[in-house]
Amino acid sequence: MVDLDQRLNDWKEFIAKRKEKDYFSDFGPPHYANFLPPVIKKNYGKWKYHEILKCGVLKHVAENGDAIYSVRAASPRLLSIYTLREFCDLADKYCDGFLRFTSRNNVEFLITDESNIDPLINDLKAMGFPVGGTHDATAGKYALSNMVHTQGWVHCHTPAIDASGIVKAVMDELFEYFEEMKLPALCRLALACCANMCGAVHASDISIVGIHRTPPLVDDDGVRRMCELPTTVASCPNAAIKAKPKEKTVEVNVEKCMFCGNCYTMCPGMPLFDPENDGAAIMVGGKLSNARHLPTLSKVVVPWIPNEPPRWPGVVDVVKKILETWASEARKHERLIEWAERIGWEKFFEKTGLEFTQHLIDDYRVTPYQYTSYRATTQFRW
Amino acid sequence: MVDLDQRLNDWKEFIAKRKEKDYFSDFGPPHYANFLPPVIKKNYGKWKYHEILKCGVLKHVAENGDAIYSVRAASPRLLSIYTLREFCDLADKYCDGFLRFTSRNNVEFLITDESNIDPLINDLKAMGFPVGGTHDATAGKYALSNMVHTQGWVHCHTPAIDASGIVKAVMDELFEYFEEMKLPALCRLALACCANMCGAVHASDISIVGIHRTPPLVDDDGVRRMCELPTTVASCPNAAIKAKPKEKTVEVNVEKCMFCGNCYTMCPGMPLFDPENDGAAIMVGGKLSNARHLPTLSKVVVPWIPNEPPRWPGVVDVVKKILETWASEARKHERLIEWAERIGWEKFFEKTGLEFTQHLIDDYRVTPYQYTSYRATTQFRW
Amino acid sequence: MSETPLLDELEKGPFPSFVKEIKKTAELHEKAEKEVPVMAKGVLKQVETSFRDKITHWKHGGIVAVRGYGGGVIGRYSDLAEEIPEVAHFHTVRVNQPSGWFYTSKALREICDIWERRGSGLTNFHGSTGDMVLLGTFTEQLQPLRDELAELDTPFDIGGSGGDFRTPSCCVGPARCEFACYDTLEACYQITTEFQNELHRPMFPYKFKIKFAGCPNDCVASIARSDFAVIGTWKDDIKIDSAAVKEYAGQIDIQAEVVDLCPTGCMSWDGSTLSIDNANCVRCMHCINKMPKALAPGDERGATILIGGKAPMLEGAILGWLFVPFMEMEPPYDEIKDMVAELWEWWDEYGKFRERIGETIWRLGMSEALRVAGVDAVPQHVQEPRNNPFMYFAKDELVHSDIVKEFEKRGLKLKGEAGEED
Amino acid sequence: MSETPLLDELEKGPFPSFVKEIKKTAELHEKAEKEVPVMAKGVLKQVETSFRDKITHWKHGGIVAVRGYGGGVIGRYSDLAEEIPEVAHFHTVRVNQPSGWFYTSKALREICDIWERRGSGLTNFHGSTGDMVLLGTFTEQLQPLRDELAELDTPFDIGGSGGDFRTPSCCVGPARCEFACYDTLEACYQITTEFQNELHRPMFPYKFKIKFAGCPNDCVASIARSDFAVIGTWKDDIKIDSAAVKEYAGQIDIQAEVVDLCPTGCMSWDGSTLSIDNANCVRCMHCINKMPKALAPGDERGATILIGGKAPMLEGAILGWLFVPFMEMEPPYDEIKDMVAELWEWWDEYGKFRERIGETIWRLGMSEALRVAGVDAVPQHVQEPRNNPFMYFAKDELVHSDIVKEFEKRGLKLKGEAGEED
Ligand code: SRM
Ligand code: SRM
Ligand code: SRM
Ligand code: SRM
Ligand code: SF4
Ligand code: SF4
Ligand code: SF4
Ligand code: SF4
Ligand code: SF4
Ligand code: SF4
Ligand code: SF4
Ligand code: SF4
Repeated sequence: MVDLDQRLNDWKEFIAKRKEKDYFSDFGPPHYANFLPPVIKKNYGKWKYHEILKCGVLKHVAENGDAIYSVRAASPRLLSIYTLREFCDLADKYCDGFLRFTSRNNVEFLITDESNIDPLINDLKAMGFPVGGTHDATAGKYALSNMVHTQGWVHCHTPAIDASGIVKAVMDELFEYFEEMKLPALCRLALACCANMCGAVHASDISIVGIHRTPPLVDDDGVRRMCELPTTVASCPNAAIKAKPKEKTVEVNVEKCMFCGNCYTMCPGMPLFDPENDGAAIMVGGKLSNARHLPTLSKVVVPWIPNEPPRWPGVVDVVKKILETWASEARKHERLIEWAERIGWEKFFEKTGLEFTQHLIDDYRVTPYQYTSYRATTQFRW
Repeated sequence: MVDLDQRLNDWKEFIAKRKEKDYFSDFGPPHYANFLPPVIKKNYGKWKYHEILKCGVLKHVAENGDAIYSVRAASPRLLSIYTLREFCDLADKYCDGFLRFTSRNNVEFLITDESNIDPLINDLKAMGFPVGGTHDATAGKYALSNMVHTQGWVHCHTPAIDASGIVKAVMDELFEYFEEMKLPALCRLALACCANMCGAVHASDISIVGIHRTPPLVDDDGVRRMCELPTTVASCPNAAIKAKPKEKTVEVNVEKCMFCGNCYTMCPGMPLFDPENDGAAIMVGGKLSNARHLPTLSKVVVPWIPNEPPRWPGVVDVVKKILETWASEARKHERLIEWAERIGWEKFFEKTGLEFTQHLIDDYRVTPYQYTSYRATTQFRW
Repeated sequence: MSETPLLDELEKGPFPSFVKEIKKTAELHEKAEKEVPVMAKGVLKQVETSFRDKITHWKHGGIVAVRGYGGGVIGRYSDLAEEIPEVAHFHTVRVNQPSGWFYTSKALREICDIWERRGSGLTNFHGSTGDMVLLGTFTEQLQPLRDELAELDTPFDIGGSGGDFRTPSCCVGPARCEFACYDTLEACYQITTEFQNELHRPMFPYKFKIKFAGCPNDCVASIARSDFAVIGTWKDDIKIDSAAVKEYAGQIDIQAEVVDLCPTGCMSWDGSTLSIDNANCVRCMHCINKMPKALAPGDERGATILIGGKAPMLEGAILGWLFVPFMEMEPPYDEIKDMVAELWEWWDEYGKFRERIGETIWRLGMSEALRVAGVDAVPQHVQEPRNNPFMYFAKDELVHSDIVKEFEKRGLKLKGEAGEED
Repeated sequence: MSETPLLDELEKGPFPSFVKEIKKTAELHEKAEKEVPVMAKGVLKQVETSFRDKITHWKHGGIVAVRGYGGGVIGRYSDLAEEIPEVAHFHTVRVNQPSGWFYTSKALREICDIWERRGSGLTNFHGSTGDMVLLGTFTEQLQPLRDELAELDTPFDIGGSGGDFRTPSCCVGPARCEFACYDTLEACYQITTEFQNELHRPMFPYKFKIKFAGCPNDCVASIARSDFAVIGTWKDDIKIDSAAVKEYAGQIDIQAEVVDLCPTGCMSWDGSTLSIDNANCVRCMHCINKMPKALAPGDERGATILIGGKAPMLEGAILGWLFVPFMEMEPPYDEIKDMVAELWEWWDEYGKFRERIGETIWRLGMSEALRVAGVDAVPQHVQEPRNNPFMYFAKDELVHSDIVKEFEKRGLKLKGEAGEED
């Protein structure tokens, strides 16, 4: 297929050229061929099929019979360099130094010698990094993978909830589903600490999103010092912000605000944090892959659960209830949205025991999807 | 069930009371019980089932075994009082004077004596009013009923096409489908002479809608005489109209106009008629009933066909091509939208031979449906 | 040569011809006792001209009305009035049809007689909204016409037009259909009569239409063509006559044509027994339609109400949105009357000029409309729940936190705090 | 008592703990040779405070950058800087990851060594966009940090932030997946390198993301999380290994689990042979996913491009819209590079401040974007055709009628007449 060595050479030449400039910049990421194990280089683009040896262990077989084993371990994503070094030690010990990370932030060790698998798994476990999260599509057995998530109170300035803390609490509670492939279909969890939704909340099977519930409380002084009035006013999708040019500040029509926080992103003088009223909404039924059902956006099924650090029992309970209701009721290969649409959203609420409230009826006119989410037929279930 | 005689009495009392006022008004329509044949009065709400005796002849049977026969004749909807009187003659001759009209403007003669059916049909035929347009749902055999349509050049001030003329031309061409039940499922045709769509164009299996293609040509004088500037400006959904308060007229940003004609409805000084550029768009796939597939809106599949009076061959051809392609390809009981979605719109265009152009991609941002009509998946057919 | 060579082409062909109707009228009207010129002649000339010019020759109507009524007449003038004086005026009168479009020959003849004297003799049976449409007369004929219609044995009244309650219509329902889940004719009659004032005197932001269909087949197109669609339905189980099912088994392939086409897959058929998991039936009517002798709607009947249906002008077409999953439909229909009145009050206050109620709801939110009408939010309202987290929360849903107190201190009223009725 | 009683709760439980990571860093960093305080200690205090207060204690960052770069660093300050000086500054550095997130222990160790000296020692492997995220350092460390990363044997460069081309990412693709329909890693690498200027110097109305997935399974979430999603696909027939199908027949119920779940119903299985009506296959991957040993994408491979995907802020989330049904994906990827450049030019000119390209397209119309990119409109572009007749027609589509001449006379330019390129 491709000549990776040639490409690596090209890259080296390119780097050498860039280095000639007086400021060595804009050279981009290192070429990936620097980091591929030999078996991959050899079989690049020539993989034939894969099998799941057990939860967390993939075997990919090439046309010529070569095989590579990937051992996938959970990760909190927030990693210490000291842990990374330990990963490196394991990679050296079992994988000739080769490892990768997945698009859901798990770490994968790339093994050629099958006998290294179990020792590696044991070492990882001992380190506190359990192995799992894969699926066997043929058998219709799926483990729960890592939650895609965001910064929360660890780094961001706009969160309505924490990220890592809730993820930890949820994954602890659902841990059995990470270690064993016992779900009927793919189920992706995600969390975002605010409506910016850095990550996949808007298209995940079950997700948690931080929301505010009180309007920004204008800090006139802050506005004067840090904000441009026109951009602040323009930042509001609901036209709730009015400039007071004389006072060099703004005023919010609090009845129009739906707490998106965009004004605060543009202007630090408009905080909208409220420890008691911030919290999490729960969304479900999003999907990314094109397999069977079309990709879809997530839908809100619980409007608000309060912030309950350190372990957010309210959020954890709801997520677990949804996951387990789906898992026990869905058919094999049937993702959450496929199940919900088959049984109908009326039954979804009935079966999960979640309460349907007016908040779940779209009234955000700015987004055109609102329209299509209203039911326009007499077809419904009692 | 209901005591119709009682209700008729109530109505009479109500009328008598109203008549006591010095201006006898606001008395509403006559109570329908005035006009029901005895067999209907007797079996009101007690019908048990129906059968189709032949195309155009329905037999409804009541719980007690009573039967009523309805003979349905085509109508151009635009009827002369002289024809109406002839209908009355036939009703007197065969139906004890009882007749009705349908929601699609056909006329139905209500017969109790089965032996009157054929003579009536013969008389109707002789008058030029053929019988047909019914369907036998059980057998999955459907005739084409009358086209719902509008005024056109016979009465309206905003049409881009005629109504009755095109309907006549289409129904002549498709006449065999009116007389015989040989379509696989319900197929409803509609025509509206402008985008106001008086009627059912926005939700019919196949429809014709008149469209303009040139912006209003402002008649400053007319505007000054007949229009209010603010309402005229506000009438444009695309904000294409600007007031020129000094000149007491308006000006149109012609690049923004998409020819809806709403400004002309509000202001006669803004005609947008162009004999050469007005014409018909063809829409398909709308549906009203809740049977099986959800009700849906019609979709544009041909952006424009010129006005070709007196018989609009271009329009007639396209409608016929669509109808017959569907009829020959669809499964039994499968309406146009069900068929199009099963085979995919890609194949719809392929099979009907219609050309797909950029006009068919929604770019009318004001309507929220635009969004959902874009394809948001890699799933499609080549 | 004919004066109408183009129109003549439309006399040909098997389908009934409107040109023949106009010509017939032009011919026969001549002989009648009448107070207007033979307008049909004018129509022929006018329409022939349009066929030649490919353009309408009718002008805006302005306001023409009869005493005490604001709507019901559509004004119309010819822009060829000088050449075709017969149709210098050509106003249309909308006459409120009886429920279900039932007539006797006697009533029809009486109307024809009046219209022969006082108008063109041309009609539409019926207009798209459902009215009997009397097509074309002169301004001075309007009042006598109305008065004569009112003086009939079974008097006929004017229908709606403009920003008012439009003439409601209904399907044939219990009069001749076994599927009717409520009395569409009586409901239509009573609600029309209840709101005569709103029907005859335009006072709304825009038009408002109600249509009554007896079952989800919606033979009166209510879901797309009325702001308030009342569609019959039921709550309990579909009634099955097993013997009749077996008879059908000889005629049709029950598995392929009925069971497999059920949208929820809630039916099963083992070759001799048909069963329905009614909890998953969405009452689409398909199976009942195909086997009317064997299946029937349940006994707990009423209607589903959908709101907002309309044509595309201006913000795009709307198919009515589910508003009340189930309403009992018994005379005197107080529930529906009250609800309509409440919605009108709200729409009148918040609706913009020429904004249909569906558009007002779209702008202000369905939750708002539900609140106004006193309807609880239920999953049945949505095809799927909202896909964005931009939700409103009213003050009484909030924790009374320090921040909320700060709002109070600053005198800022949070949503739902003041002015709004609970 | 512990200083972090709340966080301590999150050390418990089987899933790896971020608290343990921070504590471990706080402990081990102490002993390291380093130029910054032990920031992890500060993080513990800061986050514990947030857990207590239920509120973030980070402030807006303002602009912090390294020489020659405009993006790649997210500024961050603590509002508790006085109590917790260790995290007075806590800027994040986004480092452009290698395609497919492949590393050697050698490269990783070198990065760790630098970050131990010049920052908190905390990382995200990886950020949601795909970057290697170095979490928290002081302003004065940024330049040396960048320089040291650049000086590595395999030098690492900074990623994107702000209104720029964001760091692209890709699925593992041909490196370890049998489904890959094109070389996601090389495409990602080459396109990243091509647009270094746009990646490093914010100049767009808002962010722009590209993600590369090797097949419609979209393991990199490109359809929802990138403005320009490049998803592998094929044009010819699915390859079937009949012997392998038969083997699967022993394991799974091919009819129920594969054939019946095909979204178009284009497969059939008679118990021994599987056949696919490829004309009706929409390449959803379901059957291939379930039987990877037996089925495989065809040989005529390339990618489908979807445009506009994004999160809900502000106008609602968008799942990428189909833009190019099929594009060949061979180095040097000129077609894709040209298209992206053209779209940027257009978006730069017409896009509003903080308007994603999907929103610009929504506002100005897909046809416009297709025109800009030189893509023909095809039925594949729509889920269904438009449902309103409010279409634009440009001058060159019109008949040159008297009315059009009148426009010309009045000097009014019709759409498409002037100013626009062909
Ligand atoms: C490693 C990874 C790609 C990477 O470059 O990092 C990957 C790898 C594979 N994916 Fe994936 N997917 C990966 C993220 C995804 C994502 C993205 C995400 O979750 O954000 C998706 C889309 C999710 C969605 O649809 O919401 C994804 C949807 C799939 C699917 C579609 C399943 C479906 O029914 O919708 C398949 C096919 C299948 O196996 O059924 C698939 C199949 C696979 C296979 C079997 C492909 C192969 O033959 O090698 C790989 C092993 C899967 C496993 O976990 O057992 N992969 N896969 C990602 C692992 C993430 C993790 O740590 O868990
Ligand atoms: C007479 C009329 C009602 C009225 O009050 O005037 C009527 C009468 C009946 N309809 Fe209807 N429908 C009538 C307009 C409609 C409409 C409205 C329209 O076309 O604008 C619809 C909705 C159309 C749509 O969905 O787009 C309509 C959708 C149905 C259906 C649903 C069929 C489907 O597969 O979607 C049925 C059930 C069936 O027969 O399959 C039905 C069934 C029937 C039955 C069989 C009901 C019964 O048991 O009596 C009646 C005889 C049908 C026939 O024509 O053979 N009727 N029917 C209307 C006749 C119009 C005409 O002259 O052709
Ligand atoms: C006569 C009739 C058509 C017909 O040939 O049957 C008709 C004729 C007109 N309609 Fe209509 N509409 C008629 C039923 C409808 C329907 C169908 C229905 O009611 O079931 C609709 C679609 C449903 C709806 O209401 O949305 C309809 C949607 C419109 C609209 C667009 C409204 C919208 O919100 O989209 C307009 C525009 C307007 O009001 O300015 C309109 C406006 C008009 C006007 C008044 C023209 C205007 O621009 O002011 C037409 C007068 C024509 C004339 O010269 O007589 N007409 N109009 C129908 C009324 C007869 C009757 O009373 O029975
Ligand atoms: C670090 C990261 C989250 C993480 O924990 O991984 C992140 C963090 C922030 N994002 Fe994000 N976004 C990150 C990936 C995303 C993604 C996911 C993706 O790229 O796949 C999305 C959704 C996809 C998309 O782009 O639509 C995302 C959608 C947003 C948005 C909403 C954009 C929209 O159009 O809807 C904002 C708001 C903004 O730009 O002001 C935002 C803004 C932000 C800011 C800059 C906060 C702000 O208001 O200015 C956050 C800085 C946090 C911090 O303190 O570090 N971030 N952001 C991700 C970048 C790391 C990396 O480079 O790898
Ligand atoms: S989701 Fe919001 S709070 Fe969380 S990291 Fe992204 S921008 Fe920050
Ligand atoms: S939070 Fe959002 S809705 Fe509220 S004022 Fe700020 S920008 Fe507007
Ligand atoms: S569709 Fe338009 S032109 Fe035709 S009758 Fe209605 S308003 Fe008039
Ligand atoms: S025709 Fe419609 S779009 Fe054009 S100017 Fe008039 S109102 Fe505006
Ligand atoms: S809507 Fe239902 S009840 Fe009314 S006529 Fe049609 S089938 Fe009968
Ligand atoms: S009415 Fe429709 S949903 Fe209910 S059982 Fe019959 S076919 Fe199925
Ligand atoms: S997107 Fe396709 S090619 Fe890429 S890893 Fe996933 S399954 Fe493999
Ligand atoms: S790829 Fe999907 S659509 Fe194509 S045959 Fe397989 S299951 Fe069917």
